[in-house]
Amino acid sequence: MQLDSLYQEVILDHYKHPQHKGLNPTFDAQVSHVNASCGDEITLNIKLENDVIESLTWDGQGCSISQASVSMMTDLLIGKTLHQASVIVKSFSELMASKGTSTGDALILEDAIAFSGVSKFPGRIKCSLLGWMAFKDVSIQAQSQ
Amino acid sequence: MQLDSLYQEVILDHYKHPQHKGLNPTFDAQVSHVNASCGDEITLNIKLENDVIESLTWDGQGCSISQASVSMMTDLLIGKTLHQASVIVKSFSELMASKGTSTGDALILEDAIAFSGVSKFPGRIKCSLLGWMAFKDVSIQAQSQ
Amino acid sequence: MSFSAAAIRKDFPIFGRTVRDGKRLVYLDSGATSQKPLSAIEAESDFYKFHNAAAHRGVYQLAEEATDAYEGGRAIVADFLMAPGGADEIIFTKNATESLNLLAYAMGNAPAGNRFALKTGDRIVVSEMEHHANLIPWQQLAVRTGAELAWFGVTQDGRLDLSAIDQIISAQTKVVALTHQSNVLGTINPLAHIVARAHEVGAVVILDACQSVPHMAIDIGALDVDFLVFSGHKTLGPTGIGVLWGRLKLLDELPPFLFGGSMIESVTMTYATWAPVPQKFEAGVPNMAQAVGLGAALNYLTKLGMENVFAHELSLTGYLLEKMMSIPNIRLIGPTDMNSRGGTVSFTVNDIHPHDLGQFLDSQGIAVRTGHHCAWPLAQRMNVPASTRASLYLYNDEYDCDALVNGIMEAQKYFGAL
Amino acid sequence: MSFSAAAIRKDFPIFGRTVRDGKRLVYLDSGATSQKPLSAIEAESDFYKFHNAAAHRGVYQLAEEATDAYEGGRAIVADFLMAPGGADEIIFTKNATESLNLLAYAMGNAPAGNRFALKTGDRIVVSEMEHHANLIPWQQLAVRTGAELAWFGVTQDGRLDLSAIDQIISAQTKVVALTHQSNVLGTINPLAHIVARAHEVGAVVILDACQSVPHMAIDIGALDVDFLVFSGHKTLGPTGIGVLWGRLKLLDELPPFLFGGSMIESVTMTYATWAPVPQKFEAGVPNMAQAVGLGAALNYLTKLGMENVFAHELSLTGYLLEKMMSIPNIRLIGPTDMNSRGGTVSFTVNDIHPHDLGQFLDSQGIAVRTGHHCAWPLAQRMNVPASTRASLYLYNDEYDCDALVNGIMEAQKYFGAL
Ligand SMILES: Cc1ncc(COP(=O)(O)O)c(C=O)c1O
Ligand SMILES: Cc1ncc(COP(=O)(O)O)c(C=O)c1O
Repeated sequence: MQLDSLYQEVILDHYKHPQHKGLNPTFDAQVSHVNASCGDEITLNIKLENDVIESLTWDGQGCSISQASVSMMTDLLIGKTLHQASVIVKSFSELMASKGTSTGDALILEDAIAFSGVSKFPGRIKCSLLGWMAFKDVSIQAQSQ
Repeated sequence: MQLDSLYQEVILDHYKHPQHKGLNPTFDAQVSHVNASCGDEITLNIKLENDVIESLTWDGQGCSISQASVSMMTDLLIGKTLHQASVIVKSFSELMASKGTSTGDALILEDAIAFSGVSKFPGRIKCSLLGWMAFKDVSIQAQSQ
Repeated sequence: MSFSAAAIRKDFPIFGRTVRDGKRLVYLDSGATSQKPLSAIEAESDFYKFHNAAAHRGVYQLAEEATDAYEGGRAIVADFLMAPGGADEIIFTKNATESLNLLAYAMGNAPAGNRFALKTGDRIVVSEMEHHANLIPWQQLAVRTGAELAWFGVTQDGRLDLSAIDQIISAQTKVVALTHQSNVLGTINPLAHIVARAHEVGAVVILDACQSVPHMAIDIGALDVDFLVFSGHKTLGPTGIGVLWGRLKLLDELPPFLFGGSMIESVTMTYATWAPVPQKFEAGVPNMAQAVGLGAALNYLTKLGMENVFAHELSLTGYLLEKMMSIPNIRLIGPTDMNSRGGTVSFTVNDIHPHDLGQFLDSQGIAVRTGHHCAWPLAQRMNVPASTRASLYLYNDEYDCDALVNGIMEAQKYFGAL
Repeated sequence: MSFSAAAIRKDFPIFGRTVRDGKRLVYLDSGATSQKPLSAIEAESDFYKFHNAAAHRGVYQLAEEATDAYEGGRAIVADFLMAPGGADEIIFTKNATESLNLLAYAMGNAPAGNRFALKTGDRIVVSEMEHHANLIPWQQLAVRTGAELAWFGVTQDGRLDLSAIDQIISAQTKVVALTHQSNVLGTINPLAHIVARAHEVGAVVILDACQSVPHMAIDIGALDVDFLVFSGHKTLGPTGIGVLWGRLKLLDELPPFLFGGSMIESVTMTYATWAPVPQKFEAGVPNMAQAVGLGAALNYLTKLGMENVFAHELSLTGYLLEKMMSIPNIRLIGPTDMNSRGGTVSFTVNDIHPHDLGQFLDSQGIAVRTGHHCAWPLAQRMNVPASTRASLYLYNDEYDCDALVNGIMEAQKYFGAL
């Protein structure tokens, strides 16, 4: 069943057990992004230690894809430098634009290569990018402080 | 040739030799009507003697149909009572709405039955009615003075 | 006449195809846009193939034919709505959204003294169940003119709260803009009382009939509203066409909205005057082929009989509601009985996010809508940021309803642990 | 590649019919609306038959297909215009008239501080050869904002009078709205000089490209204008669709026009925020099938090559002009040479009223336009209350030109004594 390529085990896992959910009260920058077409929303905040992402926490509501994606993203990015993070974000964005033709770089994306199936569903790409767009935004804001 | 049913001899005659063209400087009411889709325009004024149309003169520019129609109309209506005029106007309007199915009431419309051919050309009905609409308007204005 | 959805489906080419690897198309999103019968599709393409020219603008045969075809569409719409003033009361727009914006902008253009001119202290009344298209234009008009926006609330069971009607439709109210049938709840609003109160204070009533014109017989004279809008694409017709109906006298007084060719009487470099209604509101070369297609679509409905269409949908909705309510952990958003409601059914299932439910249903060939359905304030009011919506139309049948119910129960298994 | 109008005509179903008792259709009114190739007609009807659903709004297969089809149309338009910022710079409207009104109303919505906000002392510049669609919206915006309307005059031979360009495009000028090619005179306006001066004073340039996009290759980046509009129906495409192109940065700053579904980011009962461009400007269910049809029409043109289309029209126009000037008592309205002009030829013949001439030509199967061609101030300027217009396109050939010339001479005989 094609649906299983969308709802991979690891995605549903993150949905049921979201990581780093609950906003850290201390942060350098905080943003809220919504997906206007379905009402999903995510608030994300970041704390930097020099160039390193010390804390990345979030709250929100939405579908399994948007919630699992932001959960996995926080797992991936915490502890990375902003430069390392930007490489990961770029790799994930490319995976989502691949329309199912790419399986993703497991060295960079780790578990998040599970989203390669999502890239075949044009209606869900926005969902999986919601958290990542918020990260781009919040990291710029944190740096410009 | 079907065109000849539109451009009847008597219509082209009136176009070349318009009757009552040139505005009478004394009048009870005066109106200007335009046909926005082709730019034709007619100014019409009226002078009543009690209930009788004593003078009905006009000026304007436009196609053969609009000009011949107003010319014939003035010929027909001058000297008539307003009630008689309204019967003639009604008869002419009905003829124009007939889509070529009526030949017109020669007793009422006299030469203007030549316009029965025009009623087959939907694009020209507005032209032939321009003067008559102006008459409806100017006669109401003259009465309300 | 016996009404057969199966026979009707044969008239719609799209039901000849399958989705998701050979599955029957279970189309339950007619509230967003309807499918089209071949007769409407071909009316539009035949216009291009045989009669295409600029209506109202040429002296040649094709232009006459195009004008007849376009004005013929207008006459069909007038008959369909039983417009008391005939075809001159019908204005073609691009969709219902434009129709509503037309009204709001035209009122904003009204000079002081015009009956539509709004000022500080005046009031515009809407409701909490409006589609964004019948809310934001009025928010904006209120900001521009200084008028105040007020609204009817919605009760927990999805009905208009009319308990304070005489306060909400105050003496200062100039406009009451209301949906006929909610595109989320399925609720059909009780108009008589509201219209009577609006007219008592001298307000005009604007009816958003997007979700009623496609589904029930409309007699505008009987409704006694002042303006009405709907969309062609939800009424078996083409995309790119909407309708604004208004009382002739009011359309005469209303200033124009879009400016350009065909809507003028005379023009100089600094000044212009306007053509009579309906031309005054139709600037530029019109959506001729779409008006022709819409005419054919309405003729298709008329031939079936709108009473029959409505009866079919009501009976199907009753069937669906009963089956749905037997599913555990389902919450219906909107009336659960058949009293004053149409065939739009919104719901949530367990904690399954509507987007995920919709995706699962799609894998079964079932097309539903998920999200806030362009009625975000209503979603907030009902405390459901997103829901799933199934909306029925003449081509749906019990098989479709059963497929939905089964699909929901399968989804519960698939996302079982959630 | 050899360019054959005869072969092209075979792609257009309408040329399979005859008019006025079996006469060949000599269609010389493409300036009003063009005919449509079968590929564009079928792209539109195939959308309804196989892929119809509400774009951007559903999670199911049909909705994905509809979204792809609609956005595919947008990408084709962006390529056709060589839009520097890509598909996000393309906004679909219902016709060019709406595109121009969108700009004027959106500027009218701009709050103080926004670069598009106009106030007393600001200036909007147009020309005396504008179509009503590119004149009246600016007249109205000027009245609403207190800005002043100024314009370029037209010379006796039908060219823009640019002698006072530095005074007319004054330091106060915020908007210059100009036609690329006159729909009456055929004149192609010299943009480089005007655009440079406009940008020098910080004004935006809006190009009405209704009569150029269908006929010549456009490279928006090279034109260096800020906004551009055209109509689908004049470009071999469906009715009910127009285009607005704008620089992405400017579209970002421009406030929205129509309010409703799909153009929002978030909504409460009293307040709304907007989606990013292009959605911000596309409220309601869009004209999806028409965008698909327009895409197919532009693909048809691209396959032929716009350079070839333009070359064909220029050579045909030269042919026609030469023949026309040999007719006694004909007066051409507009340039009589081929320097910077396209295939639109307006004229008067003796004292024969254009309406009568057009009627006569119709009886010969020849379709021309008569009247003021929605450019009344230009008619006044040229001192011809009405004229007859023949406009050429890719499917016309020398036979059509000969038919027109013969028809005019026959008409002179028919109305001989006039
Ligand atoms: C130069 C020009 N501008 C604007 C328009 C308006 O286009 P539309 O009627 O398709 O909106 C036209 C055509 O009518 C035109 O020729
Ligand atoms: C109740 C209601 N009003 C307005 C609209 C807007 O219609 P459209 O998008 O066709 O303009 C819709 C449909 O989307 C609707 O359901």
